[in-house]
Amino acid sequence: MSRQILYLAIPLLCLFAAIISGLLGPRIGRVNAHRAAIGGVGLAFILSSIVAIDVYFGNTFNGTVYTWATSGDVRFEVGFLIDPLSAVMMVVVTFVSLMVHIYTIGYMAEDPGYTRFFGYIALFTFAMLMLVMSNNFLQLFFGWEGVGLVSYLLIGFWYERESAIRANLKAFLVNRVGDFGFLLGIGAVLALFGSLDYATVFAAAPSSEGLSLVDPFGNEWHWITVICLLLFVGAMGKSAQVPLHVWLPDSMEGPTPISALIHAATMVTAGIFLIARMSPLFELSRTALSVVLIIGALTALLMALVALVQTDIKRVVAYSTLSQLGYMTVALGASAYSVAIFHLATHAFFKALLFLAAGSVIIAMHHEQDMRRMGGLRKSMPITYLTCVIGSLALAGVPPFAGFFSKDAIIEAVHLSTTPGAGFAYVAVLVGVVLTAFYSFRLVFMTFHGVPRMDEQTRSHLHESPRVVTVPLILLAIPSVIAGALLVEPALTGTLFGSSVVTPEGSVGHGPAGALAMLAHAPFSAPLWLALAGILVAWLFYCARPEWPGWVAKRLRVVVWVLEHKFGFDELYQRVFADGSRALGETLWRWGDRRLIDGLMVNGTAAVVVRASVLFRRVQSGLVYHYAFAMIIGLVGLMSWLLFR
Amino acid sequence: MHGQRIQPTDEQMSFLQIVFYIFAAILIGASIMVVTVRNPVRAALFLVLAFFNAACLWMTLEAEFLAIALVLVYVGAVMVLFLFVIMMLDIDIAQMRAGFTNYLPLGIIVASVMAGELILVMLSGEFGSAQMPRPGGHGETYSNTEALGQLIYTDYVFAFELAAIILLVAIIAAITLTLRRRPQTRYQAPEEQVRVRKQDRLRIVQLPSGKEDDA
Amino acid sequence: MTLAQLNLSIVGPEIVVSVMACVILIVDLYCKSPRRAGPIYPLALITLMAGAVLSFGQWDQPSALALNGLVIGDPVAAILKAATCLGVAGVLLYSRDYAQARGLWRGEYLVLALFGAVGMMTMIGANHLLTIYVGLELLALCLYAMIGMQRDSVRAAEAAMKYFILGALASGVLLYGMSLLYGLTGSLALPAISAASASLTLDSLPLLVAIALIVAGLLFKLGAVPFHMWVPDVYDGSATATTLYLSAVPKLAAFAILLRLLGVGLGDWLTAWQDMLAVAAVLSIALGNIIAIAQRNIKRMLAYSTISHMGFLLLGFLGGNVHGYSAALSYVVIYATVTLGAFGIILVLSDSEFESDTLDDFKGLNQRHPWLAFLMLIVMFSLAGIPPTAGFFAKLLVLQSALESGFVGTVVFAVLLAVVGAFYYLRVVKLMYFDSLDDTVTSPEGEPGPTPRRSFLWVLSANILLLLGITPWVGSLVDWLSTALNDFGPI
Amino acid sequence: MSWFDQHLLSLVIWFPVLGGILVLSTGSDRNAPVARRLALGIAITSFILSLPLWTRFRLDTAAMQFVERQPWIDRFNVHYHLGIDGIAMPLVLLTTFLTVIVVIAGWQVIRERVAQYFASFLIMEGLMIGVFCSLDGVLFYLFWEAMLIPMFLIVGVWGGPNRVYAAIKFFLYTLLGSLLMLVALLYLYNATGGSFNILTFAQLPLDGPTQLMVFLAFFAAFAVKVPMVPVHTWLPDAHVEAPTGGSVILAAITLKMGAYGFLRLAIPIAPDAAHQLAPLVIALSLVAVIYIALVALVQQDMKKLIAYSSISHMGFVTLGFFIFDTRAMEGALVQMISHGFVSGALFLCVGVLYDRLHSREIASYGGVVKVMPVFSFFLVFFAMANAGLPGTSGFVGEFLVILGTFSVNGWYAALAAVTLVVGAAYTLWMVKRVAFGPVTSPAVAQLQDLSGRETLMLLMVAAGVLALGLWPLPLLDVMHASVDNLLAHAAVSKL
Amino acid sequence: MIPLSHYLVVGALLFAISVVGIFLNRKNLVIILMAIELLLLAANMNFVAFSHYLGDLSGQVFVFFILTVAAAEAAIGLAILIVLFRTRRSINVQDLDRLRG
Repeated sequence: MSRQILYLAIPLLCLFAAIISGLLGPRIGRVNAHRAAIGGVGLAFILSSIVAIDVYFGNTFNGTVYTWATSGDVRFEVGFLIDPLSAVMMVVVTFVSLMVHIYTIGYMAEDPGYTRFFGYIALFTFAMLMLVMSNNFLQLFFGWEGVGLVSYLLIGFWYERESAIRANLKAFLVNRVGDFGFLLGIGAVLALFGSLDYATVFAAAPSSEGLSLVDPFGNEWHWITVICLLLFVGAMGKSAQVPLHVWLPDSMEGPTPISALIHAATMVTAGIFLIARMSPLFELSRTALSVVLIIGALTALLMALVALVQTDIKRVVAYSTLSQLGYMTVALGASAYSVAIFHLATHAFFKALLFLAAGSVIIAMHHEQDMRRMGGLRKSMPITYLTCVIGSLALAGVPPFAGFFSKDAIIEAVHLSTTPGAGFAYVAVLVGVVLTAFYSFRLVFMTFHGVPRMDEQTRSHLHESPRVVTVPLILLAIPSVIAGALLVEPALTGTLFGSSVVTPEGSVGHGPAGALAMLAHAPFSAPLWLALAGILVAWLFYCARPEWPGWVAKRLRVVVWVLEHKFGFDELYQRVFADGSRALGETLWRWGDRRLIDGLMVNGTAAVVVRASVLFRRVQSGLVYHYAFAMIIGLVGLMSWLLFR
Repeated sequence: MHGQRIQPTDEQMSFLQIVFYIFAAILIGASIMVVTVRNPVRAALFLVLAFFNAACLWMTLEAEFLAIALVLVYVGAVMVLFLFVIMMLDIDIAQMRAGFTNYLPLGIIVASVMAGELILVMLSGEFGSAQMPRPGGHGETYSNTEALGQLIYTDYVFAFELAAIILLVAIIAAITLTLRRRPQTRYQAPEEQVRVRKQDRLRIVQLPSGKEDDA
Repeated sequence: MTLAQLNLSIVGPEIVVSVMACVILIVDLYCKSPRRAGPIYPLALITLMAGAVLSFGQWDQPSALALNGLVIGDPVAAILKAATCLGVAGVLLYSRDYAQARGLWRGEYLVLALFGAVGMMTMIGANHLLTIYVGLELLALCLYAMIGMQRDSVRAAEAAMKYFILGALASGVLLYGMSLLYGLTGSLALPAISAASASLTLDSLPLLVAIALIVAGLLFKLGAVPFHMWVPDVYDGSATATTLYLSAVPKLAAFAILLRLLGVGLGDWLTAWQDMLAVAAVLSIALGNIIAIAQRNIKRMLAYSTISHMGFLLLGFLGGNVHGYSAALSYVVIYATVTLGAFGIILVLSDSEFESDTLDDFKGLNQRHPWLAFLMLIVMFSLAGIPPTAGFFAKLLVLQSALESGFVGTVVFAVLLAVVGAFYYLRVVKLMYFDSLDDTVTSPEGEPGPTPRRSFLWVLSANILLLLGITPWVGSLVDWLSTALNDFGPI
Repeated sequence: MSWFDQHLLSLVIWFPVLGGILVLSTGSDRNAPVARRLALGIAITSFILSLPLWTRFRLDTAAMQFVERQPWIDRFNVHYHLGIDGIAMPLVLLTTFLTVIVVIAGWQVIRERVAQYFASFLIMEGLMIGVFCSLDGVLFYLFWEAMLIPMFLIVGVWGGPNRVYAAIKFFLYTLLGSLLMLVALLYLYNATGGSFNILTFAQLPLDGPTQLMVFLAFFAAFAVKVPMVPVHTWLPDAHVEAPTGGSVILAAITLKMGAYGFLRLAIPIAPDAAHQLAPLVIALSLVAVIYIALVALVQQDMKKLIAYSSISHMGFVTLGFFIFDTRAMEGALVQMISHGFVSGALFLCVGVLYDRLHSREIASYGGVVKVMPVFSFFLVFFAMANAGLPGTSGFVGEFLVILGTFSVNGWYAALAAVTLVVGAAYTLWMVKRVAFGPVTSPAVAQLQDLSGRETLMLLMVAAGVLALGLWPLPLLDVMHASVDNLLAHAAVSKL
Repeated sequence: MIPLSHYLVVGALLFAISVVGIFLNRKNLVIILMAIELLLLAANMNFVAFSHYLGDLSGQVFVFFILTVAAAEAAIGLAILIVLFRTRRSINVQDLDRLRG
């Protein structure tokens, strides 16, 4: 029971923090607001760590907090499932969140929406915790939408910026497309299993494998595949997989801490988390896994390509996030669920780091985000520079940084996978490695090296960010370096997640299992060299030979054009879905509602009646012989009818 | 009922038949003239003719009192009233015809349809001589008037009283509708007459007596 | 034959009213005074009240014949006679100011109104074709004269003339039908006619024609299509006081003769007239409601509305059973009450120079006279048959009885047209409540318009609120009215 | 049962009606403050009066509770017969609750004919409750139609520029449907051999074609009221033109009367026809969900947008009913309550803006959050609830309906779930254009944030939305027995 | 032998003529009034004939009353005609069209 209170306390602390700082913020003042928020989230982090340790010792939990609703024979409940998977997620979420909170004090110091911001991120932490701690689909969906809501609010945080409020609407709607699938998936789960409880569903899943569903058109569907695909649509939305990725780059309109917290470290990984959670189901459907794999590979590759041509510092990081999410999805598709979560965790640290570093740069540059106007910042911002390089190395997968272990494990897992489409995925992830290394160091070189390209006034004011900014950077840099090495073994051997994630035989690989072994093996495997090659090319392009990029761009004009237009997804969606549905709505309204129903049927009837009225009225001519005539005709009519009927 | 029914002989019948057809033909002809003739005075006279013939037909039906009443009431009173009004209103007859013929065909069609149907029905057999034979005539002591009177003043006394009221209403209505009080005309004022007092009628003027003549 | 056999007490109300009418005629002769209202008005009211009381006293008596079978006294007659007297009294109450302002308020007018009432009561108690005819004519003659009495009005004269010609035509048709019926059955008394149905079937062509002619005549009296054309012109042309008289009360009598002739006399030949009435009902509802939409004059509008209401009334007769008749009875009683109220309001709003008879005169009434507007609102919703007004229950009853007799299509049609009808009633409400009293209306300083007599307003309100107020007790009313028809039939 | 229990429903119905008449009697606008206070007092009292309906409600039975039955029209066997079950009870409470809100909403805004305004609402409250409580056909019809009169006046007297058209359209549209229902009721009366008892109707064995006709007649009435496509066009007009309170009541309660009618009359009386025509109704519902949502997307007028959104949401309700699944039906019922709160609240929000700027055009606003943060908080909150965000009441209904539908037919569920996207699109796009962005005009810059009164009323609704979203169990518990009973009844063919 | 039907045919013809006469006449109200008299005559004709053939006097009594009423009716009709003429200076049927629509 006391544990239950502990579990309950973790999200609720964040919720209270959110309410106090967000709703009461204007009353209690800025300092108290951030104190409340940081206090709440910090306490949540500490408690999460305690829970994690507790779980490590085998004290898992699965229980109900309260019954949300009952209907028919189904009970909808709110409850917690505390197992290694959720414990890891809780720690990651609360830690990154805490860091972001602290960082925000500095980053948002001058913003009028300071307290509101704290309210949002604390609320976000609450929702994310509800998501990861859930023991059923309903609560999962609650958290899922909750984070979506906060993401919406935060992207549009600077509500006066047209681009921001466009982006947040877009993010919400694209996520809703995912939720569309997700909700139907939940419906399918309920229809098949009669319960939304994970444990019940997973227990029943193997026996339902052979069931199929016949739709009204006579097509036969494999139930589990239907469920998995629908759930994956949800994951695609949240984890920004192609083709539902379009919202994530735009979400960079939000303040940078948000980009770090939500759009890099936590929320976008919810989809990955979801599929890892659902691993017992996905394992039953090869079709679904194959789809996951291919979508993931496509995302990893295409987004990395787009990242090459971005000039906005945050967008580079954003596309890299997309690409890395693709990696995680690939891992899921290869049934290497634990690897995916492993990458999720390491990625959370170094991506948050990169974002915060980028944010630090942006503060220094007075909210200038274009890398073409930066350069040579390393001298004035040493800490930022250093931590950024660490993050980039981790991202590029250079040993012994965290990213190396997780990414290498993914590549290995794909290599070993027998899921249809694995061959393509393997090529994609290998190419991705080069590209990742290239664009991440392109960022580093363009920003911190070379000649300064900013205007005079900005340059004169350049200085390192305050401590509230740099401390989180440093704190995040530490796990970015060591987390991989620490976690790789338990993650790959399955001890980290225990039974909470299915680890099919041979999915993770029988290669070197320990961190040291992996490091030793690294020089003999392709990824390391590919990464280094990428870094080298970046150095050549942006430090040694700055004229090359322009030359290459000229030669590959078409390619660059395509990449700069991000493969045309945005335009397509804008034209087809946004404009299309508006045009359709307009047509339906004008023609359907106004012309056909109102014009023709409603007012038309009225008009006919009025016309008839005017017409019949003329019969009443006022002339008495007409009246008499009518009477006589009526009489003759009556008589004839009676006589001859 | 008074008197005995007497079966008519065939000769009488054939004579009656001739009389009937003659009067009926005149009646119909006169009626047609009433509604078609241009001059209202003539129309009224044709109506008088029609009434006379109708009265004769009624005679053949042994409704002597009604036949007499028809002539007395209608011809003697109502038609005179009609003529009186026609004369009084002095209407320009010349323009009274226009447009009449336009509607005549329609009128003829409607009339013939209606008359056709009615005649068809009347001749449909229910009222043939087989179904409803002509009853014999009444004896000489029979008085149609007396029989009617008996009925009217006993069985139909309520209707009779109502008829009286109707006539009263007609009187009131006709007077109120047509009586115009011209300012210059002098009327009796019964309410004033009743209310009158001696002082109003007779003013006693004290004349000084024994005065000398005015020159 | 003794006096007791005549059963004179049954015609007591008629006797009282007609005798008093004569008395008033004489009194009027001697009390004429332009300044004082004179005693005739209270006398007339007292007479009518006495008539009502006398009639009402008979409502629980068993049915009985009087005056050698010319007249029948039964509960329905008692109720209708009482309602007639009360209705006429109401008419007189409402008309007074209006008629005085127009010089109509003369002894003759009151006397004619009373004689009209006698005519109506005669029709109500009729058990014989002759009684029906005489009563009908008595009423009709009074009405012609009353309309024509507004001698300086071109419109009134025209209305009187039209009514006269068409009314006479209808009487002729009715008479002709009666003559055929007489020939076929050999009798003029309704029970005897009814008894003839044992031998006389509908194969008889003359019978069919007789029925057609009689139905046509009755439909004219009701004002049902296609014999309706006099209604709007007469309503419109008459002085509003007269319109009130001829629109409200005679419908009771018309209902009664319909009931007597069709229900008793021709009751066994139901199949012959049922369909005719259905057609007439449908046409009346349709035409009345549709043409009313185009009206700008509220009197004409109400006239067309009357036509449609008579269509609804006919629905009650379709079944040819007591159930339906009682529904129709409720309908006609409620209808008369509504109509009294409607014209009553028009009368209140009119003053000596101003005829408040166009729709625009009702604009913004809520601002001028919220109470009157509210009353008019009730009237309009009652006419439209919207609950909780009494008009709804009236419709409910007749629709139910028609449905019970299997006229589903007719009922659906009627109901759809009721929606059309609702439109023009709503328009009046709209004018009163939604529109404001703007420039179009004569009184610029928002002068309150005519101020009706307080007592008058009380009566008017009571009359109209009755429509709303009976809702909780509507059950008792309906039950009561239907018990009146419990032992209805030929004696 | 105590005397109080036996007459509680009558009390809840007639107290506000009599109260309304009392308010009316305060007369002219000079007494406006008295009228306001009196109205508020009556509204609150009737809300409190209605609370025992919940607390004394027995969850374990599907039978009618708080039954009151007295003969009314003997000749037709009409009874004054009241009673509620788990379907009706929440709607009664919703009505009494929202009337309080509406009275608060009209507090300062209505300056002309104040007494008449509040009286109309109070009278309407009683009549609407009467609809939910009636167990007699004539009584039901009486309340059903009588309610039109005050609504007609509210739209017409205190409405916008095009109010006359809207009011008349509203009235006639509804009347057309309900008269057909009247015919059906009369028909059933004859068929039962002389009873207007709705519960007797439900037991009446009817043959197939008859059921079809009866069902269609009811359908005409209820579909108009709900409203379903294609007889929905009165709603945007009426909503737009009505004063804020009118829109709230229209959206929150009157639409529910139509949906309620399906459950109380159409389905139990003609279950076979209901099953037979279910595909049609479902198709219309789905059309409502998608077609209307698309139409809502392009509206330029906030009220119109919310009105269309209402139609779309009511599509969910009818969908849930005609799937004939426990979850779907309960979901639909929750959706009814939730929609009452949410759409009502959105109309209140629009009203708040309208009171300030006298424009409902979306284009007139922009950047409102800058000057009205508290208001914008509520606006976003209710918008999210409208978009069906979990944790708000809007989610519960949609969720249950989609789940229930999926278990019957996945494609229906998929089509219904489109609302997740489009529903969010139109709602949030409106919010975006109204609340966010740069402050567009000096008029907007002058706007005052919510007054205490406005905050209070929005807060009350928000509390309801949140409570229902986080813990719908109590509400669902009320319904279980009745819904199960209804579905069991509908599952048994009468043929 | 004259059968009853022949009298009835006469009555029917009178009825048809008078009825048509009422609407055929467009100029003179007086003639319409006369047509009405004819109409009543048609009914009377039937009554008298039936009365005779049925051997029942009540038909004749009816006719008696019809005659009375008809006289009253004629008086009132003519009175209205005079009123109309005084206000309108015309008894042309076609002029009688103020009230319409």
